[in-house]
Amino acid sequence: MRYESPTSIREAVALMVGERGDAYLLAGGTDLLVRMRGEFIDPDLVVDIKRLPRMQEIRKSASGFSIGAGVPCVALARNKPLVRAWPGVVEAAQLIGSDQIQGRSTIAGNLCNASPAADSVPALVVAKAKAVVVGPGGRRRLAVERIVTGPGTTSLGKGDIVTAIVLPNPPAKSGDAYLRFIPRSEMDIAVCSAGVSLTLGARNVVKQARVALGAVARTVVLVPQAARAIVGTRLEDDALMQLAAACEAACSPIDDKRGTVAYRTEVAGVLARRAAAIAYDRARRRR
Amino acid sequence: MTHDSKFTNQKFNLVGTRVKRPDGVDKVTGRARYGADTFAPGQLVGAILRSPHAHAKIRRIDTRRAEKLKGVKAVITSADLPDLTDGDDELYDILENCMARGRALYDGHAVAAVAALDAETAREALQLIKVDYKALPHVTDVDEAMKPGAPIIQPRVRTKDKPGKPTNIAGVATYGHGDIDAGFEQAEVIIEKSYKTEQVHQGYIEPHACLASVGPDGQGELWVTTQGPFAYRNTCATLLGMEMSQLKVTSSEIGGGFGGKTHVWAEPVALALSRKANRPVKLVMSREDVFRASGPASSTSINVKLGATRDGRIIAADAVLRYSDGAFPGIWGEIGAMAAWACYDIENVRSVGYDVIVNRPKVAAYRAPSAPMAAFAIESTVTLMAEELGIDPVEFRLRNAAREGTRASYGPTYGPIGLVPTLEAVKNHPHMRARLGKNQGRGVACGFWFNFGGQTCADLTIGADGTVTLSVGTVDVGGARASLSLIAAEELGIPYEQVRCNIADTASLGHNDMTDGSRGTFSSGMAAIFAARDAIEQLRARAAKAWDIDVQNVSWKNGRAMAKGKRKSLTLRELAEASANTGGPVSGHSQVVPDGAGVSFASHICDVEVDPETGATKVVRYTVVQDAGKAVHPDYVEGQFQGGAAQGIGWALNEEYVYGEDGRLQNAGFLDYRIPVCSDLPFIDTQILEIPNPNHPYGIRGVGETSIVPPLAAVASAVSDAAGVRMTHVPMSPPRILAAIKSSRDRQALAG
Amino acid sequence: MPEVRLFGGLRDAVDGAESVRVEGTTIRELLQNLGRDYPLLRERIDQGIAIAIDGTIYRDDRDQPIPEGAEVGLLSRIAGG
Amino acid sequence: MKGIAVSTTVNGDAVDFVCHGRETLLDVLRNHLGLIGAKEGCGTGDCGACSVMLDGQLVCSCLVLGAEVEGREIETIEGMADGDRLHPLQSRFLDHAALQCGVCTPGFLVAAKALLDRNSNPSESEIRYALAGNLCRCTGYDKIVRAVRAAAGDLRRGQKAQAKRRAAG
Repeated sequence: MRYESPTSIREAVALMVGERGDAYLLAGGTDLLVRMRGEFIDPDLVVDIKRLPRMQEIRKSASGFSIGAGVPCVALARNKPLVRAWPGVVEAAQLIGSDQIQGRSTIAGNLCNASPAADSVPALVVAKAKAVVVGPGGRRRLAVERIVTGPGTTSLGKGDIVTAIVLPNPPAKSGDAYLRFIPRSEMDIAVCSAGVSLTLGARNVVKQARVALGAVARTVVLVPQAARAIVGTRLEDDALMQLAAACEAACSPIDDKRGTVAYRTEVAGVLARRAAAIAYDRARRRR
Repeated sequence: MTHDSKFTNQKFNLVGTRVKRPDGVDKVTGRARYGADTFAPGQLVGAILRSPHAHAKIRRIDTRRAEKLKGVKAVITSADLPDLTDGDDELYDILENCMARGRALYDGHAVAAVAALDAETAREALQLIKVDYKALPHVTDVDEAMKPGAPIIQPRVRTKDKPGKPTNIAGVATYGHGDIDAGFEQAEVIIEKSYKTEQVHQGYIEPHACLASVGPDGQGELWVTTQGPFAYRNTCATLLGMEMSQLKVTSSEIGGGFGGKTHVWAEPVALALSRKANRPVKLVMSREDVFRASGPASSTSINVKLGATRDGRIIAADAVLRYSDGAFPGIWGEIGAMAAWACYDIENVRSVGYDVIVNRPKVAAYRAPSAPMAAFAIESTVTLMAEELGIDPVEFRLRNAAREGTRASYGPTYGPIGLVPTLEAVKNHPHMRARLGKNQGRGVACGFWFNFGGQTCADLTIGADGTVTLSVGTVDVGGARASLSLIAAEELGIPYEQVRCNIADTASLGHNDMTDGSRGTFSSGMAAIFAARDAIEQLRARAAKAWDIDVQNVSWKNGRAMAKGKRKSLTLRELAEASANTGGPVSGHSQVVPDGAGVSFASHICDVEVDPETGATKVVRYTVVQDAGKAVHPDYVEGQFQGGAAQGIGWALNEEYVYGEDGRLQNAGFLDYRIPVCSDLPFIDTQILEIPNPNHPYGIRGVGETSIVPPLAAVASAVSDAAGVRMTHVPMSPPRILAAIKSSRDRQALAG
Repeated sequence: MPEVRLFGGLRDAVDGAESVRVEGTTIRELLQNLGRDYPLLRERIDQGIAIAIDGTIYRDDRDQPIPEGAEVGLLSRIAGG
Repeated sequence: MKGIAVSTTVNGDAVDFVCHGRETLLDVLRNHLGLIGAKEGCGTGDCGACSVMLDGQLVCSCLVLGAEVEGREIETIEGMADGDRLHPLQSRFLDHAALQCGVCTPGFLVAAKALLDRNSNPSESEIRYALAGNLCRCTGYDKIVRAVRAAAGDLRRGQKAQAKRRAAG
């Protein structure tokens, strides 16, 4: 296995395009090395992107935030403006593994690993995050929900590299939240999860909302019906029950070692309700 | 408290103090050497190819391409481990478990092995070995394996009728006394309940690892993480056709065992690779290997029937316990049947244990093996009965508890035992009066373990400066060197710091049984006492010689020889310095078979909080009360209590082997085999009771195992109290709890 | 002559009897005589058993005397972790 | 197979080694550099026994490729004591009997130090979550949490005393 650590994006793309065998990108490595170890993959080339320029930066601009693909999750929580703007996204990133994993794992890697249970993805989806993709065809921006096409598969082509995740500035009076269910208090993969972002209008009525669920389908799913269930409400019990019902209806999970169809479906609704309540509370407090 | 008071007033100077362990600095600085931490010149890396099938015939293994790969120095199959077991079935099973012989019996069964220059080459070589399997029907569930028509795994196992038919039931054992039918006739309340527990693993953090070296002269050395270097030596030497004295086994520091390192797994393979390559071979299991191919504990299926009178007396008790043994016959069901009713004084009692062969890895001991599952079923039912009768569960247990003179359900009549004192302590514990919050519940349960002694010897040598080396043959799994040094220093009357305890290799001390059955401090402690006394005899004789008086007139006190009429005493150091001229070095020795380990009891209290919407359970408070006989080093006694409780909590809530329809293990890793993490647990309060064991000079009882017995039931009763549903399937994972809550609601809705 | 009570699977070796009577003043003597009288039991004894004398279990010590009128039991040898 | 030459810093010392592409930092530390304090409990980042610091960040060395550490700074358990003076965490682990088998101990110490370096007064809950990536199967974590709490106190007192001395000097 060859290991390369290019210092320009062009070089990285060329390496990926030029490899005849199996080539993989290494960002945090917390999934890649586990898959190598388990012999699920046997790379001929690993391209480490951590030494590319701007990979390690979180940049704030007028339009929002750009999080480099090499930024470890732990760095998100240390960025105060980001925590204030997107607490749900930061919390989701904080849930990816232990402190040790946090020191290496990245949200770009979490996205590109294409697990339906990826913690950061529902939060990014409801935050309308975009992935910056650089490849042989140049640079483009894609909504994060357009990256993953199924368990372990993405829409990215050979040589395409996600170099950053971009988040907009949150609208006024908005809030986001992410919750997942795991059997232990730490160290597990989500059995199911829910991300909610919402914006309030006059009298704290929900004006806009996005609800996404994780680990209940082949990919993270955005559930517009669930969002509609709370738009125009102040999250009264009835609205929350309708939100949960819409979420349950959107679930098509599998039975596996981590959970059952019935369990995932029911708890996804519970988490969506709870996440919505947190997001609502955050939105109310925010000017 | 009613117990033998013979030793209660024994005064100790050192025993019972919390000294620092002698191996501590090495362990906090990273210097301590465990199984994988040693290196030999020219060593190769060993690796094992494992069966991907739960049950298969192995038609052919083609190793030619692997042998030709550059850097590969040896490739072996079962052909390189000929059968030398001489008709000993148990030994043959160990041999076959180490390396499949024409058939693979579980997912992960070793099929071939290689030794190569490095890990990368070894990995490639494994990929080049081609095995032609014919998959056979498999069965992994204990109840399914007992059904007529289930795939037969061990054709040599037959039913008892003549002519015997092949069966997966390796044994049936019945224990108990009285007249069960008459007992249930008299019972005013009868409760019947069925339970299931899933397979769990000891989960020691250090995988199995060894460094093996065998030369063409038939001499060999094995550095290995083990609970029993002598047992490993004997087994490996026999399987390899070596003379026992020619194989020196050195136990490394051990990174946890809990019973899982009482059995050889890959060690004979490492030795065979080394012999073939004529070079040292290091073989380290991956975590996946550990889960798939070392010995987990049984999964079980248990039925309990309990009969009591309205005034709270259990008068009839019956249990049928089915334990999976893995792919080879075991005695785990029988032990479960023996332990089942041990906490109670019951006139009419029976337990029937079934040992069942399934296509899973060979079961090994796990801390009080077989007792926790039985206790889960029985203690849960006992609590149900108390609730049914409207009697406090602790009070109900006290009314029925075994005590001195009780005929134990497994046969013998108890001597002085500590169950009632642990229950009294629970009754009076502040934990029992603490208020419970919303969605919280409390459970109480008892536990029992046999404990045993076993073959033990110790050497105690006195250096020229009067300091002492104590050599023992029981592996130190968690602080025993400190405890044993305390004991030797106590007996000699010298400071703790002047004794250094050392774990001997098999060439340096006589045979010692393994560190199992909670015997380490009990047995080696006894051997240390007698070895010290042996040395004291010699020291007195040396002093007598120096003073030219009769040895009868010399006494030993506070680390020195004294005699009437002698103003000056002789210190250990002075006697040691003079030893060259008084008869040579002084060393004490003892060998004992310290039976009478003294059975052990514990009672636990558990508080949990259950999220009724997700079924998630959080243990919010936990208390362990256990009889230690005499706590030699209280820190490590507490540590045993806490560690066992934590393992039991993990077993109760989240740990389980998950097998697919294909008979393959789906969660062979710490990600999905969920042992408790730090944030899952509260502080675990402990209360040590000291009810001296009359069979030990210091009153010591084994303390290591009992603490894992009560938690399954304690947690289950707490969950039941919090969520209003009785859980009968362990682990009580969130999906199982939520499903139970929902079906209980449905039932109530129907009833309402 | 002590009455030896048998437990568990050991009863199979004596045709299901709950107890047998056999001479013996020590564990060694007792086991020798049991093996002589019940060949199937000898197999089990060789594989490893334990003797309970008045409630104390002996797994290895064969020198232990058997007092007059003692309660004696023969049971399977347990394993530990 | 062609090796990859790497120059790095381990516990303040410049170190060179040659490794295969697939070898992890843990493999390198243990098999090439003789630093056996980091252990492989799982090889998949689930147990924390191989914890080390990489450029000041707590990581599992089993999830870092050896080739990645070119030019970086690594700290391991072997570098924790100051000469013959144990770090307060090491001393407190011994005082509190916070280890039984001890195989997880180096990883716990490295992770606990990472916690105390950024939070000198962590609550019980903060300690428990910070150490959730380190599995211990012997202790039930009770004495580990107590030892970390005690060491945090030692360090705070030490810093106060130092500040006082500085102010006085």
